[in-house]
Amino acid sequence: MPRVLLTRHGRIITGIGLLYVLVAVLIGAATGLGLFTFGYADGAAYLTNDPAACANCHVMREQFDAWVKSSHGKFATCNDCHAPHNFLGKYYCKSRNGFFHSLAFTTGNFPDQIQMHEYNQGVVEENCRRCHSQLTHEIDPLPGPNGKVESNSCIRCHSTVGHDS
Amino acid sequence: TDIFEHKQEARLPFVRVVEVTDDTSDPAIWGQNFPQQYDDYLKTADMVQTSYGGSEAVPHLPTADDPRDVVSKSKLQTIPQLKRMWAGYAFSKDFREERGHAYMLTDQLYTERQKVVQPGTCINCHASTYTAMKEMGAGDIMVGFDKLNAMPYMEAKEHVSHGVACIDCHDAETMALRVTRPAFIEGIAAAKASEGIADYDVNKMATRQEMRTYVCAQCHVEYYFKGDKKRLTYPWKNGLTVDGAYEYYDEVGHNDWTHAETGAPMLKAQHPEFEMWSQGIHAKSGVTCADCHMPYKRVGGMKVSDHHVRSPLLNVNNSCGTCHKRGDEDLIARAEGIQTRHRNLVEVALDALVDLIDDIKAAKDAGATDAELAEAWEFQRRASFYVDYVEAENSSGFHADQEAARILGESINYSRLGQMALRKIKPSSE
Amino acid sequence: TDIFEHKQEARLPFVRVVEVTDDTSDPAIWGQNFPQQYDDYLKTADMVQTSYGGSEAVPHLPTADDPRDVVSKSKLQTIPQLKRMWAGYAFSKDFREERGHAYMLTDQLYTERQKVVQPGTCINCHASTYTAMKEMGAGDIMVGFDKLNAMPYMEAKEHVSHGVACIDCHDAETMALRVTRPAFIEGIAAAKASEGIADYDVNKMATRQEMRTYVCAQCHVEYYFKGDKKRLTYPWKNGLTVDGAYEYYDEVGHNDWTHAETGAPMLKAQHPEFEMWSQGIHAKSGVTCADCHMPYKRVGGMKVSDHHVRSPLLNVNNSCGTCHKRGDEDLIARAEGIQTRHRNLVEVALDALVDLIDDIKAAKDAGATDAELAEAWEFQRRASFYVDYVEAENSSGFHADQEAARILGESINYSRLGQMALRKIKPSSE
Ligand code: HEC
Ligand code: HEC
Ligand code: HEC
Ligand code: HEC
Ligand code: HEC
Ligand code: HEC
Ligand code: HEC
Ligand code: HEC
Ligand code: HEC
Ligand code: HEC
Ligand code: HEC
Ligand code: HEC
Ligand code: HEC
Ligand code: HEC
Ligand SMILES: [Ca+2]
Ligand SMILES: [Ca+2]
Repeated sequence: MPRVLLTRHGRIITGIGLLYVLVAVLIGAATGLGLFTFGYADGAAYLTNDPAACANCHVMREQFDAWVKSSHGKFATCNDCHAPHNFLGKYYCKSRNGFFHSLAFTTGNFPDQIQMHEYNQGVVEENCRRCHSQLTHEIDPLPGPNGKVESNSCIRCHSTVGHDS
Repeated sequence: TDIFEHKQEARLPFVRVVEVTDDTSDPAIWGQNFPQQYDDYLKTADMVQTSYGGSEAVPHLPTADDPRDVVSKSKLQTIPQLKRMWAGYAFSKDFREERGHAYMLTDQLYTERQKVVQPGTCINCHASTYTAMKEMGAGDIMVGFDKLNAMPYMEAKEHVSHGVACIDCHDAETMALRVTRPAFIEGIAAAKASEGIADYDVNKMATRQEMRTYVCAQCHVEYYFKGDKKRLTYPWKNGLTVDGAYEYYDEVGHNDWTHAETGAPMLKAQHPEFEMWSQGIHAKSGVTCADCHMPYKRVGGMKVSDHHVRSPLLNVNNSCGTCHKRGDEDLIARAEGIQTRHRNLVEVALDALVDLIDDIKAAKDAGATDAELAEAWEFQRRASFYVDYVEAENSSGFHADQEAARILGESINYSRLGQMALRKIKPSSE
Repeated sequence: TDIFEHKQEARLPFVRVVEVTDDTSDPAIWGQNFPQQYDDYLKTADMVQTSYGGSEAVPHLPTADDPRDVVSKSKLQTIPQLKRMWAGYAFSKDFREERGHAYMLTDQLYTERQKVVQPGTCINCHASTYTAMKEMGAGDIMVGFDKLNAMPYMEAKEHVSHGVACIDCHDAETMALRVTRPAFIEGIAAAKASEGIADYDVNKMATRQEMRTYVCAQCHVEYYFKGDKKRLTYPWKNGLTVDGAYEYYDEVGHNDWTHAETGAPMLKAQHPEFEMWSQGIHAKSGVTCADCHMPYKRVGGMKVSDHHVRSPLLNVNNSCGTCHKRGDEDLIARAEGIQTRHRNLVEVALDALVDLIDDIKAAKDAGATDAELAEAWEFQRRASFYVDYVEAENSSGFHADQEAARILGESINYSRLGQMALRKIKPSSE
């Protein structure tokens, strides 16, 4: 069952569909913008786990500097929070973000005050639980009304744990 | 964004030691499965005062009519204008600072407001009525609800034995939040309809996030008793604002009492915490009642919701601290700054209302006819409902500071226009 | 909290291509060293409207008296009650929506308010006066300040050649912020004294954070011309509230004009952005004018303060987004929600004031003596100053929403009490 996600432009793309696009781009089927962008803007940074790699991008600098000082600086790297931890998901996410961020970075088409969007918020939320499931076990997940399972969003209250930026 | 919708695999996190069913009303039994929540729940018997809220324990000499040895402060003494505002209504006999959930049943039973015969309707928000309604309705709470409302209070109270309990907010099997109050189920549907959302079924359509507010909104709202069946009803057909409620009461032609000094047909407003909250910036930001009044607390390796429901100002670090990274003193100072400014304007509005009451009374004594007083009465009714609405709201303006001040400004205007009406010179703006 | 920390890191290495000294007033020269800031600074000539602010370009047929081909909307037309409120005062002739800094000098020169002879004092906030004051005072700006105030406007204007410029806010050598306006230096010292802080020297004692507000507060404040030397003075001896300012004017017995319809001795309030901001939650949270009106912007790899000073609602992502991680639409909706509620209450207050003016005029025409009108006059003076104070404040309530509504509530009360006074029945609350 392909996951439906919303791009920042509001276009609906199914995860699988997008994955093909990205794979195509990454495997270099096209020598066009995609590959150029990715290399040029060091989108490959997404494929490593080194926070410094994220900070290659000066626009990630703020978060990096804040992360070093944050309560998680010692415990969690960028990707511990920002990348899924199952194999396919991880590389899907990384290539997706790597592509969009590289593209945005190259074209300069992104806001000064970067904000995390729905897809990535979901990724982060799951990672909070990955590490804190013990602690939050009793409060989360609780079945919502009508048996529907909804979790109480962590970052609604803890938005600053990773980096108060 | 919709991070709240974020789904997860259902795990059954709870280890149960006793069985709890949809018929188990006694919280002590639920408490065996959830001792932490139960212990905190019992703490609502504590009485601690804040600058404008909480509650102060006042010793009371037990009498035959009223065996309570501790009560809370009488607001009729701390805010003398209230007696005049409610002249002729039961509230002018006894109105106290509200206190913790542990007292809801006894405080209702022994208030002098019971001297006038009260309907069973009262019990809806002062007891664990879910199982009682189910029994009376042979499984259908709506039927039980109607029966409960129709009987006299003293009879209704025999059908209940606890204040609000676990079962009133939780599904026994899943522990999920759920709404059990018919009046809220109908009220919120009416409110949603006014926003163009038809057939709203709160227990099916509300998000978990919204339920963290709705379980409280079952009771912390403005209400009235509809028709001679005394059906508990929330005036939300025209939306959740004070203007919508006033409009509603005019449409259905409802009056709560006739003012003893002026003869005006009056309306009483009660604790519209949910409605005022809905007009504030926290509501716009998705911050729920439970976020502030039942913040998470860490207990060993666990996080639980603090079931010691109370003033957040007694617990600012957990309540406000996660979202507002500031010192406790600073956070309390912000809240009290808002409350102090609010209280000062309430005084202005109440004084204006008392002026109007004095003037209508004077005109009446001087022989003015009802026809001559009609316009001034309408202004009294409006001014009184508006100031009462924010005064009865228990956050002292905090839940929606700008809106509360706006309402007070309008109330002041109505009181003064009422005085003017008596002086037979109509201001152009009317 | 450290929402500010990351900004501290934005300090830039300054590469100078031309020399700029404490006598260089021409921003174009500074601009060679700082082209980015200069380009943005020039953009304040843009005219873009928001729901309640910004400014709309209105074509104007150039005349001999007024060569401007574009002006902003006349508020006398959009808010008709203003003409009545200011009857007999120059403001009732011409009062427009304010626009960007680029226009400050011309708009002041060509406003019809110049038809009445104005003092040089006016120029203090409409031009780059720092070097002018230094020259006139032979190095001492205080001396230059007194001279500037004492001369007629048309003479004073010959001593200046730019609107507010770099040198009015910056130290030429270090580019650090500094205050150059004597009236603010004295005013803020008086305000601090009222808080128990003696001998406050703003340029020595203010933090960088505070300076990000104070440079704006040099001009965006309520003011009056003291004595026949027409000395520019800010009424802050009793603090920064509207009540403190009113009290101050009563103490020094200052009146701005006599109301043409009622004969009351009146006060005019002007743009108290700084004072209102100081009463709001953003000020309490250390959020400065520059944070919202000159947010950082990314230029290549660098961050610079956007010198295109304008409505933050034209730039919400940079302005609000730094602290509120929400979509632009949501942020604009929050601000406009506050502004709409505010505007509605302003209407109520203005209508009440017009009612009072009508009534006093009627009584006067009916032959009432000044002695008989005295009490009503006092209420008109107060009601008018209070509503004018929030109406002249240009954020439409946003800078301090609860306080603005509080002030309007009091204004409504004063207007109605004034009408009552004429009806010779004194309400008890007075
Ligand atoms: C402990 C978890 C955690 C870690 C570690 C973490 N982040 Fe985040 N990050 C978050 C959360 C939570 C948000 C959402 C903040 C919000 O929406 O208010 C976020 C948001 C962001 C955003 C969107 C812009 C913003 O600041 O809101 C960027 C960019 C970002 N993170 C980059 C990074 C980088 C780069 C690193 C490593 C140097 C990092 N993050 C480490 C949790 C984390
Ligand atoms: C190629 C330069 C670059 C690199 C390297 C980079 N980022 Fe980003 N990142 C960006 C840009 C540009 C944006 C803004 C995207 C937008 O808003 O359209 C962004 C946005 C984000 C966001 C918010 C995404 C959203 O829209 O929800 C997160 C989270 C984030 N980055 C984390 C990371 C992490 C973690 C790393 C390292 C693994 C990283 N970034 C490396 C350029 C980069
Ligand atoms: C890689 C593992 C990991 C991830 C991912 C992670 N945390 Fe943590 N977190 C820790 C550890 C380890 C600590 C320190 C020990 C402790 O308090 O449990 C900690 C501490 C905390 C604290 C207490 C310190 C503070 O900042 O108040 C909070 C709250 C917290 N985490 C919330 C979150 C949230 C919310 C997320 C997701 C946005 C998250 N964590 C993601 C490992 C993680
Ligand atoms: C409604 C606000 C709220 C939400 C939602 C929330 N928390 Fe918390 N969290 C708190 C509060 C308050 C505390 C402090 C509890 C204490 O110290 O008594 C806390 C404490 C914690 C701690 C322990 C900090 C310490 O003292 O070691 C962790 C870890 C944490 N939360 C993670 C999470 C995760 C993961 C989620 C999502 C599943 C989450 N929180 C959702 C409010 C919240
Ligand atoms: C953002 C935090 C916040 C939210 C959300 C909130 N409240 Fe409050 N509430 C407060 C504060 C602060 C007070 C003032 C307490 C005091 O004066 O001691 C208060 C006071 C109250 C009181 C009176 C308490 C007392 O001590 O007398 C009641 C009842 C109440 N709130 C109910 C609600 C309900 C019901 C909701 C949801 C519809 C709600 N609150 C939402 C913060 C909040
Ligand atoms: C819609 C729910 C609801 C109904 C119906 C209701 N109450 Fe209450 N009652 C509350 C809430 C919420 C409070 C606490 C907030 C407050 O005191 O304003 C309260 C507080 C009280 C108190 C303590 C404070 C005080 O007023 O002295 C008494 C006594 C009381 N109610 C009596 C009654 C009586 C008698 C009736 C029936 C005529 C009644 N209640 C009907 C919800 C309700
Ligand atoms: C069944 C009705 C009912 C429900 C549901 C309910 N309350 Fe109450 N609440 C009351 C009554 C009645 C009182 C007053 C009790 C008294 O004064 O004897 C009260 C009192 C309070 C007080 C005042 C405590 C004090 O010290 O003054 C707070 C705060 C409060 N409730 C918050 C909440 C919150 C938050 C929720 C939801 C999590 C909630 N209530 C749910 C009926 C209810
Ligand atoms: C007035 C409403 C109300 C009452 C009464 C109430 N609860 Fe809760 N309870 C809540 C809310 C709100 C939550 C948070 C649920 C969520 O976030 O989905 C909660 C959560 C819980 C949870 C989940 C873990 C946690 O702490 O968040 C348990 C278990 C629980 N309650 C047990 C009880 C028990 C046992 C009682 C009776 C002694 C009780 N509750 C009475 C409102 C209530
Ligand atoms: C779950 C998060 C959350 C909690 C808990 C919370 N707040 Fe807030 N608060 C917000 C948000 C969001 C805003 C809106 C402004 C913003 O976006 O920062 C806000 C705004 C405010 C404001 C400015 C609005 C106004 O009315 O002037 C004050 C003051 C405030 N909060 C105080 C408190 C206090 C005191 C508490 C605890 C009783 C509290 N908050 C609890 C999130 C929260
Ligand atoms: C938290 C953000 C914030 C802060 C801090 C702030 N303002 Fe504003 N200001 C606004 C908003 C929002 C508006 C409304 C703009 C509109 O209606 O388009 C506004 C409006 C104004 C206007 C009218 C602008 C117009 O477009 O007509 C002026 C002048 C102004 N502010 C000056 C100041 C001064 C001086 C300070 C500091 C003393 C200050 N502001 C502090 C957000 C802020
Ligand atoms: C204390 C500083 C200060 C002084 C002194 C001052 N102004 Fe202004 N003036 C401002 C500010 C700030 C604005 C923009 C805010 C506003 O328009 O409310 C403004 C706006 C204006 C405008 C454009 C908007 C309008 O009112 O039509 C005119 C014209 C104007 N002033 C004329 C004058 C004249 C004439 C004088 C002298 C009698 C004067 N100013 C004295 C600060 C000042
Ligand atoms: C009305 C006041 C004002 C005027 C006029 C003004 N500035 Fe600034 N300027 C500021 C503020 C506020 C800052 C932020 C300083 C800080 O954060 O300490 C600033 C910062 C700067 C900086 C530091 C880098 C940065 O962008 O933050 C430079 C360089 C600068 N201004 C140049 C100029 C030049 C050149 C002019 C004339 C064209 C000028 N300024 C006019 C208020 C002003
Ligand atoms: C030397 C006096 C002076 C200083 C210093 C000053 N202003 Fe102004 N400001 C004015 C005047 C005068 C106007 C009105 C110009 C006009 O309408 O012709 C104005 C207009 C504005 C406007 C309205 C723009 C619009 O589109 O309506 C804003 C916003 C503003 N100023 C903000 C600021 C901020 C922020 C600062 C400090 C960084 C500041 N001002 C410093 C005198 C000043
Ligand atoms: C430098 C940080 C900062 C900036 C920039 C900022 N805010 Fe705030 N804002 C805050 C803080 C801090 C509060 C107080 C509540 C809290 O602690 O979150 C607040 C409160 C608010 C509130 C609730 C208070 C009220 O008056 O109801 C609103 C609405 C708001 N901000 C909107 C805005 C808008 C719109 C802008 C841009 C024009 C803006 N803010 C810019 C930090 C900021
Ligand atoms: Ca209380
Ligand atoms: Ca403007």
